[in-house]
Amino acid sequence: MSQTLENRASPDAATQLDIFRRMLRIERNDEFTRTQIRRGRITAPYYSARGQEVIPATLSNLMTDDDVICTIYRGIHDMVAKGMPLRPLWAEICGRVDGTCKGKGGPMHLTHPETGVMVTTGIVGSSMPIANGFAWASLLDGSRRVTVAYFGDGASNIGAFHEALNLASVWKLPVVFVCSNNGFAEHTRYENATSVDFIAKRAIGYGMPGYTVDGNDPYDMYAHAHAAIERARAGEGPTLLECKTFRFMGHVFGDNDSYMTKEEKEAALAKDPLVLFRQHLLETGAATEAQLEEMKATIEAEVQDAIDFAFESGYASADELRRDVFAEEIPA
Amino acid sequence: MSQTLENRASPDAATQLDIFRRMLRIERNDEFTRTQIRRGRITAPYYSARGQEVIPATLSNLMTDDDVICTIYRGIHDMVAKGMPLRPLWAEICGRVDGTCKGKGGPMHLTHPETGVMVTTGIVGSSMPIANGFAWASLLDGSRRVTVAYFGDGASNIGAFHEALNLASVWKLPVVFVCSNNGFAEHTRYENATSVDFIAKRAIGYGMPGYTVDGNDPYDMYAHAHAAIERARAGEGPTLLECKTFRFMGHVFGDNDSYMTKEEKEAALAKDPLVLFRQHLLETGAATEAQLEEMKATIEAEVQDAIDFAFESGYASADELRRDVFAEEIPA
Amino acid sequence: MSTDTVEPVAETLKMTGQAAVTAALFQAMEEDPKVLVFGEDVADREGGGVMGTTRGLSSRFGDLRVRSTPIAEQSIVGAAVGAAMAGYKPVAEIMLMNFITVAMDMIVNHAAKLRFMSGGQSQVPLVIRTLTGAGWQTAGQHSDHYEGWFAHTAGIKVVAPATPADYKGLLLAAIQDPDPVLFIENSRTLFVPGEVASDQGPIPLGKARLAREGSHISLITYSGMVANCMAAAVELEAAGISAEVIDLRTVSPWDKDAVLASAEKTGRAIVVHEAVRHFGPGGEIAATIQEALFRKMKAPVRRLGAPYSAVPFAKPLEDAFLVQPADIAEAAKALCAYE
Amino acid sequence: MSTDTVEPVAETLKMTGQAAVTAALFQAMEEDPKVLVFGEDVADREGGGVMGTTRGLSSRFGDLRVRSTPIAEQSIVGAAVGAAMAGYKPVAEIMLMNFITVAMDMIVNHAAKLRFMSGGQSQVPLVIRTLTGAGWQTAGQHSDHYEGWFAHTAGIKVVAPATPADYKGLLLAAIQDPDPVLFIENSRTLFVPGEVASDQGPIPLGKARLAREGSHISLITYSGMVANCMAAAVELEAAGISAEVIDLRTVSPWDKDAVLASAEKTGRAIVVHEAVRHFGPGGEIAATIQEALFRKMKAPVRRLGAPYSAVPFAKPLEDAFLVQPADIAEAAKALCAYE
Ligand SMILES: Cc1ncc(C[n+]2csc(CCOP(=O)(O)OP(=O)(O)O)c2C)c(N)n1
Ligand SMILES: Cc1ncc(C[n+]2csc(CCOP(=O)(O)OP(=O)(O)O)c2C)c(N)n1
Ligand SMILES: [Mg+2]
Ligand SMILES: [Mg+2]
Repeated sequence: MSQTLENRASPDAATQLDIFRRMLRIERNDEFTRTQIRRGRITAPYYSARGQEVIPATLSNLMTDDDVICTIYRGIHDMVAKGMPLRPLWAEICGRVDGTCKGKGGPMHLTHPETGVMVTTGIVGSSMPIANGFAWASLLDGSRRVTVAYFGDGASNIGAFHEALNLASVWKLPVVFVCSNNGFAEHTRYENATSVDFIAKRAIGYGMPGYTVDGNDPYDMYAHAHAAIERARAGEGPTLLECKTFRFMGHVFGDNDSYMTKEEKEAALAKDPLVLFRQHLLETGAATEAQLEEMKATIEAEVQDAIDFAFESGYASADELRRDVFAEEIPA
Repeated sequence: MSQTLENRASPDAATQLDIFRRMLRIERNDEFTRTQIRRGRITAPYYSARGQEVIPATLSNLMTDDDVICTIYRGIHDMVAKGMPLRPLWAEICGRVDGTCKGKGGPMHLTHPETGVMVTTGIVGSSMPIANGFAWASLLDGSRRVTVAYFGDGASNIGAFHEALNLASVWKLPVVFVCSNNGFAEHTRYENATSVDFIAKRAIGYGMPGYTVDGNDPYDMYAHAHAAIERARAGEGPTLLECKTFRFMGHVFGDNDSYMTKEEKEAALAKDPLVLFRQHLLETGAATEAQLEEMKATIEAEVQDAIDFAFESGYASADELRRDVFAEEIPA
Repeated sequence: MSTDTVEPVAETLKMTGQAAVTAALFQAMEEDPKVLVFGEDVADREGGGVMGTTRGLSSRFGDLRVRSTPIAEQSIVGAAVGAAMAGYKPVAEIMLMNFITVAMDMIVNHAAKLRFMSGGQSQVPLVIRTLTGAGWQTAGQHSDHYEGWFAHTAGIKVVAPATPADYKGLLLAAIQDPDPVLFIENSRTLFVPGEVASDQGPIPLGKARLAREGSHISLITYSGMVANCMAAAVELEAAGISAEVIDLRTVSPWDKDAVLASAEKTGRAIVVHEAVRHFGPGGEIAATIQEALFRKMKAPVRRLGAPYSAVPFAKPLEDAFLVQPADIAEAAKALCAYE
Repeated sequence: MSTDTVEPVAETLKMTGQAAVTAALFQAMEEDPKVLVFGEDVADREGGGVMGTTRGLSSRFGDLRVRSTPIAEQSIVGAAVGAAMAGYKPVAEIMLMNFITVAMDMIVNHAAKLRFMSGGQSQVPLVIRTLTGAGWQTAGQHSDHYEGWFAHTAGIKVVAPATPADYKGLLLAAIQDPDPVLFIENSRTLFVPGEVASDQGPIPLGKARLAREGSHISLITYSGMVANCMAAAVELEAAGISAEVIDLRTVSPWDKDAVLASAEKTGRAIVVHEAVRHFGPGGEIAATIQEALFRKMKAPVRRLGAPYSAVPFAKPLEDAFLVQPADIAEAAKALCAYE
């Protein structure tokens, strides 16, 4: 908890709808992905972020294409929220030549500079030190570009977290450190690996603002994301956001959940942020049932189109192993 | 500052004298070392701890030979305080075969298990994760052995610090993290590298007690060292002590001090803890001038004897390069 | 060099490399109360490891000897170094080899050097178990074979088994060893079943295994590439070429006697590893062979390894990245036809 | 391979390698506003580096382009990776090579791989300057030559100059290079003065330097060992042996053409480096020579490097650890007398 935000910005109806649309795109995309895996059409490990949609949906609403994100293996929701087009995203997940990375990076290493998806790392903690570099570049450019570093609760125990937050604070870098605290790191429960009750408290040790946020509540997320991004844009330095959430699908596709109780899982599922926010939009009149159904149909068509595109795409040739190692091709 | 200690233990007269004797041994040994370097008899880099004597002198008074220290390149004061015999210490500094490490480790890597000097590292931050291993072993042994990890203010910004403090707290390890905050890391001033006003505040992020201590005041040091060591012995877990002090001789022998002001250096020298504590002992009647002079003479004789011993010792043969790499000698 | 240890003596059990690793850990912890096991998710509360390799250990040996850790590899290896110096035999798990990159200081500057720097006063008998290898489409940061770095680091042994029996026997030996050992499990072999003697004990480090006898060419390899060399040998046999396959088992120190004897016998040698060929561990072996057997070899010593690139994601690229049996067979045929 | 670049054309200046590095940094920052310099103590407020190598830069180019950092190597390289991807050309300093062990993830998993993993969308044109080498009695954790690790890592170039002119020219080229470069300064050469053309520009990476022409044997080397090979060559000359000395300058990618041409000409080769011999970079070079010049060499290719141990502290041990000119001369004589 550590700190309480004073001036809470609130999303207007249009913003709410935008956030919901991003959430729904994430959720539909995730569902379709898992279906493809179940059908044996995708073989790589998949780290679903089902349940964590609110976090990047809200942050991305507040970012432009120029703003940069550095994310992690569990990061496809961050990219979808940021606006990465689904065709090259799917092609990459399927390892195809039309993928963002020609199939060389795959789902753990997607990059798409046009939408500011600059780094996806499979190494716990490593999104943060690199984010600082982009943020330093903003200072050098004199731009107002903001960098968001996504990471998990488990990552808050690794050295890179500490070094990155300290440097960002000393250098007053325009970066937002977004910890998706889903209560588990692989199979390890938060409190069995983390020595502090709220990760946001660690911000005290770096002289920066730190907030524990309900990461499943678009209002709470919006208020804090808004404050953190505005602070960065204004050149006032970094913020640590600890966003409490839950991974509905466990660590990796096929996870057996043996390390958690049935009750806690059911309790979390019962508070599905997508369901709750949808209900809220309908109840407040921000959207109609028909509108949301149409939104869903549009998104599903878009995802299906991306899947079709991906599976029609071919594979890069083995020559690609000699390309992109360096700017200059490696001779055969 | 972060926390204030409730029950402050106070050193009795005998304890004060013991602490002073350790300080004086450190200071005399340091002075003699610098003289040998000036005469060209020692060529390796030397990291004097002149001015920081109170910290290990006090802690060592509260430790036994069984208790373990993991220290750093600026660590000879820690070893002298801990009771490492001076003959093998000097022989090692001079690279001789009668050194603790046969001349293979040198001043940055002294080891002397008999007095609990288990690790001396030249890598900033690395004393801490290793200290945890000794502390874990204490739990496994069921012993009450305490491990002290020494490090500097600069080291509190590196990843190893973070990982080690988190693990020690989660595992409730009997370890005391002793940060000698001398205001500088090489030539970098504390506040230009460290994002928090008091390093002790970082303890909040690890759910452990953290105290900012006047590391030049034997009373303040004693109270906090006592509390931290007792806590560890009682199996209650780790403590972070930030001990404020000053390096009189700069970073390394020959340092030109260009990065600090004359005033701040003179102000620090004027409060030489050795002079002040000596005065205090005389004023309170804990010791007489004659007693302290005799103590000094005895120590100087001991240091001189160690120097003579060291320079009479020979060098190990090149065959030693094949020994101690593994338990089994490497064939020629 | 011993001949293949899995002679069908007495009783044998069919088990995977993973089961063999689990069995070795049980046996070592049972026999020596100083043996500790720790790493991310290894305790039963966390499911006994993401792959289940350490399942059952914490229930049997208690939470103090078998511990799950935070994600903090530097702290994991650091704790192993300290505990080892304090008289224990920690077996630390670094989930995947690429994650070792955040713990290099502890391994290289500390574990590998403390005995030497202390003039023999300290010993650091730890084992680091780690898993790696391309083939699972885990791409650039989850599949690298960096054993060459550690082979080049004085003071740490590097073990890389290829069969279930070796997984068990070499791990038992690594745990008993008085010095630090890096124990590399390979993703393509760990789940392949094989015969293991029911009483399989330690297999000495530093001794190669004659995986297949042959007379025309020596294939010198280890870890996941043993299987590819064996497959190549079958293909070569059909072409009338008799290939000998030497499984090094231990990369460092490697069994120079066995390799030189085989190369001298056949007069032709190819060193095969999964690691990138460029400045890879094969250089040491090839350079040593040519030096020791100058003018005795019938053809130059060849090296096969991965191309100079990161591990790619797409399956066809991953396949092209890995040395395939056909690549080995082709190289062997060319050497046999040399001059 | 170019011949020695320091031809006494036009004007030359006498300067140390260190001064040459400083000059290169000034020139690069002047020419390209995207060049950044940072690391521990590098700004003038902190004295312009513990050795003074970056002195004057922050005063000239400002505190935003030239920054001192906390002691946090992972964060230093991480910031370099991000800034490089954002279009800058960061030159990060890791004070000593052993400290690179805490930044390996950022270098190996990120800097070296991001271009590839992104399918060419990202580029990471950073330079990491670091210093190492035995000789100053800084013992086991301050003197190691780990260039072999990085040569084995696809996606990063490794440069290791030996002369002041090369310190300048290769650093300029490294900064201009579109890919990550590790630039290794050596403690025994950095403070030795030599001639540098007043207008010394970039020297191409990957091209060796013919440091001395000879006809009987090729000594292939780089960094601090160039001087030892040159000294050995003088000793050999007295014994009637004409040694050619090839300074690789760039360890990876290395100048295979130059090395093979020299080895073919002389028929004898020794690869000499300061790094530990066991699984060291010399293996790649020796293995390549024997493969390419099979039956053309008059003697086996030898490799000289440090023994399999940590760097020792005591001066006599440190001397024994380092390959000395006499060791090289002895090995060369033995090869010339071979058979
Ligand atoms: C340095 C490193 N260590 C271990 C791993 C293996 N690993 C991958 S994800 C993960 C758990 C991370 O947990 P958290 O940070 O909470 O993120 P989440 O997966 O819950 O989103 C681990 C241990 C890794 N990728 N990198
Ligand atoms: C990982 C690492 N980075 C850099 C260095 C170089 N170095 C040696 S001492 C030092 C300063 C450390 O400062 P501090 O922790 O405050 O300790 P002090 O020297 O003041 O006692 C640095 C940067 C090192 N030894 N290890
Ligand atoms: Mg998590
Ligand atoms: Mg300091």
